[in-house]
Amino acid sequence: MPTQKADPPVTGADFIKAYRLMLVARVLEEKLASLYRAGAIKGGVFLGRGQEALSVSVGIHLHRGDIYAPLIRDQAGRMAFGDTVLDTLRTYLGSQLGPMRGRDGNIHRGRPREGYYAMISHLGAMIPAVAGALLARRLRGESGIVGATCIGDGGTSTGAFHEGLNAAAVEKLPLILVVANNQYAYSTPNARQFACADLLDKAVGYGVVGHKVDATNLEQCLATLRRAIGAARAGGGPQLVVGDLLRLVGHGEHDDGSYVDPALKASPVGRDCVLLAEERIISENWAPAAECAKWRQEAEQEVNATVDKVRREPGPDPEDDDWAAFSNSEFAEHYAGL
Amino acid sequence: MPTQKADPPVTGADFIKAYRLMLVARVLEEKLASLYRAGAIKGGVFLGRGQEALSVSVGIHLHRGDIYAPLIRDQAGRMAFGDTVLDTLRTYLGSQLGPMRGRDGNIHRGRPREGYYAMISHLGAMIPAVAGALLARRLRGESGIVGATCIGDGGTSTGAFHEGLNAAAVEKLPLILVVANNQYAYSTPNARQFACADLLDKAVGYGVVGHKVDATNLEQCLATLRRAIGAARAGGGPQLVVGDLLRLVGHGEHDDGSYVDPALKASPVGRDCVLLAEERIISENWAPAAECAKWRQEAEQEVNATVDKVRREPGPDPEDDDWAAFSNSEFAEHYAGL
Amino acid sequence: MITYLEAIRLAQEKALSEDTRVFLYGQDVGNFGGAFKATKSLAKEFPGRVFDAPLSEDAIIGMAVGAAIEGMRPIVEMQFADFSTCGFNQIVNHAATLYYRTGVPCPIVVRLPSGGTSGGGPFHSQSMEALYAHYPGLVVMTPATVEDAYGMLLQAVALDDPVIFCEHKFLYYHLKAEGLPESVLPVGKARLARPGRDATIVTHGAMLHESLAAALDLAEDGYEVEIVDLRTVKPIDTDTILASVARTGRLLCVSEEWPWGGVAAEVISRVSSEGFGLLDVAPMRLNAKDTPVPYHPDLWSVHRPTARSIAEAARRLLHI
Amino acid sequence: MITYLEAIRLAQEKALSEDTRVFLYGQDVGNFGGAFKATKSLAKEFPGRVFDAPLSEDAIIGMAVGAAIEGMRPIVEMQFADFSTCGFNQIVNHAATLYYRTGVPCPIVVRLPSGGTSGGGPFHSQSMEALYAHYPGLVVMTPATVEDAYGMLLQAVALDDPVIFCEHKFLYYHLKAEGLPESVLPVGKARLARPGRDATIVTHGAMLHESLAAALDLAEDGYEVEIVDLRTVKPIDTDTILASVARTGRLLCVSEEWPWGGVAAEVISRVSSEGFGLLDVAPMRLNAKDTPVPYHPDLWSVHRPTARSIAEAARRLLHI
Ligand SMILES: Cc1ncc(C[n+]2csc(CCOP(=O)(O)OP(=O)(O)O)c2C)c(N)n1
Ligand SMILES: Cc1ncc(C[n+]2csc(CCOP(=O)(O)OP(=O)(O)O)c2C)c(N)n1
Ligand SMILES: [Mg+2]
Ligand SMILES: [Mg+2]
Repeated sequence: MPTQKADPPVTGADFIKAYRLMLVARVLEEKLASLYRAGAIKGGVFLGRGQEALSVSVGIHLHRGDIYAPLIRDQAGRMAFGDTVLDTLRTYLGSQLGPMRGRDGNIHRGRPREGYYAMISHLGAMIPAVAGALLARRLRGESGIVGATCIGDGGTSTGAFHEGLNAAAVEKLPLILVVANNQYAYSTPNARQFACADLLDKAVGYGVVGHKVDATNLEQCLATLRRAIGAARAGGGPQLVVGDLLRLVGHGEHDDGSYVDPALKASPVGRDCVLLAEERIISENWAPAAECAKWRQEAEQEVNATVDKVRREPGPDPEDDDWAAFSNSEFAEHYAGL
Repeated sequence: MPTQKADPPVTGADFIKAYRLMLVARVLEEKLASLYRAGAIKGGVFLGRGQEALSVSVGIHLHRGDIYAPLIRDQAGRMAFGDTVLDTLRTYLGSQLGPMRGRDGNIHRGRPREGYYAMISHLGAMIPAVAGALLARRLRGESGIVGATCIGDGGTSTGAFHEGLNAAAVEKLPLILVVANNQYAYSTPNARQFACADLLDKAVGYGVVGHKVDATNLEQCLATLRRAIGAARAGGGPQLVVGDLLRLVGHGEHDDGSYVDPALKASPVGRDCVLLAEERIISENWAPAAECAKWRQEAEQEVNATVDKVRREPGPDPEDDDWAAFSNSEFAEHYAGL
Repeated sequence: MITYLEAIRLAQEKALSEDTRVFLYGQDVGNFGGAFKATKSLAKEFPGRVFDAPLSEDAIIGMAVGAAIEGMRPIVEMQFADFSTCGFNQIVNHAATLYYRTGVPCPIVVRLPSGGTSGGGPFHSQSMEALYAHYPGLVVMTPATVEDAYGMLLQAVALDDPVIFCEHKFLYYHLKAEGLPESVLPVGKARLARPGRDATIVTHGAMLHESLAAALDLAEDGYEVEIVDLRTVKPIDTDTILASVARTGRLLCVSEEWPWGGVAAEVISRVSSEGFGLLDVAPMRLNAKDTPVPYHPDLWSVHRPTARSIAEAARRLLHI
Repeated sequence: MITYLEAIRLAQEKALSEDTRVFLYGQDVGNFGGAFKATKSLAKEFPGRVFDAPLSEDAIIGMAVGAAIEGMRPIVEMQFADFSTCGFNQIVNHAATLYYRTGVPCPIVVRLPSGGTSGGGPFHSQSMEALYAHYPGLVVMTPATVEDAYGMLLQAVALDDPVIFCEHKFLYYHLKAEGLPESVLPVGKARLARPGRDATIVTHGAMLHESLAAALDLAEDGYEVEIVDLRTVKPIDTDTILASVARTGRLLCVSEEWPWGGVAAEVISRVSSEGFGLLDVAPMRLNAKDTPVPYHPDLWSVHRPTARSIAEAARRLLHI
């Protein structure tokens, strides 16, 4: 689907800004994979390789004050929304100084106070939460604010997806729900996940606006998300964005993804959005190849330096933890009898 | 939506057969309402007044061996599927001889071994259960069998509706899901329940066939359900049928429904399907008015005689109950220490 | 006279009028005023702050969580406690874990019209307090009096932690009080509902009243039974329980929810562990039977503990 | 050597081959063989009887219920026990109530990969046995050995009642046995995992092995601790527990799930009520801490009971 007429063009500067964020995410995730193989990571590693263009396009169009609830494969969107290499590594390497203090990890990190929500694992669950946050903003009289969250093709089958999107539609909330259809939910192919011709067909059943995008194409992603987020911001209600792509990596780093159909890998959805974006930059003469290489080096340097720093940071100390699930710590009981 | 060309006509005999079942349901429910007011009923009373045409059209096209999971307002469909005035009254009046033996009541009655499922209250929950039953039949090599269940406009907002219908669509199961859009879920109007233009718009998002019907019109209901059930039986996968109508009674007998918009009552959806059917029978000369009156009298006689009989039956005796939730009664524990 | 139900309505009215962060969300809570009329006229009184939700328990709780993160104080109503199973995941995995995981509290109140009434049946009668108390991070309140229904609901709204508010339907209409309380015990504090010396009954919710009736019956035989109303089942006020058992030496726990892992089991486990020396005889529990709640009134009245079965159990306890 | 995980796979293979009513349904259980490979190669071996479900826990359980009504014997896998909250309603309100309500049993097996592993975190570590045991109508199995993983899963499939099968992920790979058992104890029977005389530890699941290790440690000090492996937490074999406490007079309950209303609380409540005179000293319990399960290995290893903390608790119990 080409960028619509009315849309202003995606400029080279826009494109490069997004590309550099994708690059940091890509380089960082490559490092995470190698740290995983080296046994240096606490917990599981689930990467977003191949999904950077779609993901970054969400984060990059959000403003401070907006709400963003990223999911498993949104490292690029997270970077665009303001997460850092440092916070990422602190979480994966189990530093006490990370935003989750060792209590939760990795893709579950967030800073809810800053509009950056910390996903729970149960897929779909963030959708009503973002809807509720937007409802709260409306009740407080704030406008022009949006909330975005992402979900996979598998996640569209959850009751939470349905209930959350429907409730947001009834309230006409400025929710952007981005479906990254990467063809598989773990090993389960689309054919075993849903029976509609295209996940976009769901939009009409909720009475929300639908947008389709080739998610390997950064320009399309940027333009589509700009349009969708703009429409939500302007009061157009929920926007369902469906992007087609392929997960270019296993479900997690423990998985070789051998079940992925080779025909899909060879098809247009199997293209690498980072490579495509780099080729585009060079072919449009927005920057020379050497500049792209330099950006990658810079990213690598930042990532490596941060790894070195974080590895020297202490892990959480169980003796220091107050082991309280309540914010009113006097409610914590210690089940003595010991 | 008129009956489609290819459909054979609904004959006078078909129509009358359905009408008489509707009439029994209507008369029986009128009796339930008066028994409720007299304090003779155990538990709540939720009636299907105004929904008989749609409901009966489901039950009447099912065969022995099919599966039927009726919902709150399906007295007419139940009668068509083979439930009896006797079982109905035994449940409402708390007879020990009813199919639920006092353990569950009223709209929750069923005989699962006979394909007549006993709904749980949690709306949407019967959809995956019927899907699973159909899967079981397929695994056992049975074909030509269908399963039907009903849901309200409110029930379409449940996660169970979404997950159940989607899973059925993926398996291409012969499920008929009938949505009775009676404009309200308890007091909640459609406008606060969903944002799509029509609930039928959901069909495409599940990749299932959709059918729309004016549910005050018995002929349309019969023709549409015959078509939908026939399509499912022939291997066409799940069929979503959406009927528009109005609940002509409170949500339950405790409720006066004063929140119902008078404009809706005066509009086409507010017509009484039983009256319309009777008028049609007379105007088509399928039977004279006196015959219709006689049918009503016969229904009243059966209902009244059954009430008299059932009122003399014993209620469940707590001393006789084995109070075992397990079919392996040796697993029941009695939490002694007393 | 103010009913238990009206106290709940008035508490919500007060919360709405005093705190602009409060809003009400749930099925039919708007113009209709709720299935039990616990929010009657509030939509009119507080325009735009009391509104109907779709039939979507999971979304209702999930939205409350999001709103709470943004600093609001949502009160959500489940039409019946039993339907909270459909919002269970958001309660136990999102609301309950948020503070521990992120340091951001989740001040939501989930109102659960709870417990059995005649003819309610398996899906409109459940007492789910033990279920929610098992999960870390949830305060579980079970008010047994009109005063507590009012005072504790206001406390629940003021708390930063998520509160499961188990209001008992059996008490809605026929429990009445002269007026609203000026003050309320602190959150988590139990109340000595009746002083005694011969045995302690620990109970909560509607079972308080069955227990009080049983105590009257036993008093005719000369037994003075002390009754502790837990008020909040998480946290549990173990000190007040132990102090009572120290006086009486005998313990009967009475709970309407199912026995396995219920409030009674938890209390007996605490007292046995922390107050073993205080017990003169084996502690006893009396719960609902371990089956779904039967719909027929004759079965139901045997399924849950009643004044009669409590008095019977207490007599056995007293005669050991 | 056969691992605990392989025993589960082999039990399913045997069930599929011996009973045409058995089928497997769950996320990724088909060609992929399941997230943990508990169904590896079964889809190929039993064409059309092992298949992938959409990401829909509620539908998965609901479909199993419907299939069971029609006489099948579905085994469904939740990818992690923690995700069963999304199918909670179908489990507790449909499967668990069906027999009581209608007289038609509901022979489904819900496999829950349960319990903590290093780095699992709040949503991939939960022990949900107490939750399901609270509801009437569910058999809750918690096999702790390779032999039981195999034998009990076959029993679960043969049972007419719904079974929540809590298989412990911590035991999947490193618990091994020489071969498969010829026989298995009856459903609901506990096992004396270690004879002793000084104290009784009642435990289940992965905690059995921590407890056994603790017992070895204590044996070095001359204490002989008896260990009861519950095997099934609903029903609970109270007789075997009481017989052990009768021998030792001291009781420590060790459970990985949360304390409030957990297995340990239920066991202590039973023993206190039914075997009060057998107890020489106050019974004790040791559970996971009452917070979500932390993801960092250093926090996690303190969050749940371990051989060390069990030995410590037992020493205190022995020294009272
Ligand atoms: C409710 C729920 N069930 C199961 C899981 C386990 N799980 C984690 S990721 C995953 C696959 C997700 O697929 P999809 O939504 O397509 O996202 P993708 O991994 O492809 O990005 C599953 C089944 C979960 N996280 N939540
Ligand atoms: C999951 C769930 N939540 C809430 C309820 C309470 N409840 C019973 S009927 C009803 C309204 C149903 O509306 P609709 O689906 O439109 O059916 P109708 O009553 O109009 O036939 C509600 C909210 C329920 N039964 N199940
Ligand atoms: Mg996917
Ligand atoms: Mg309706």
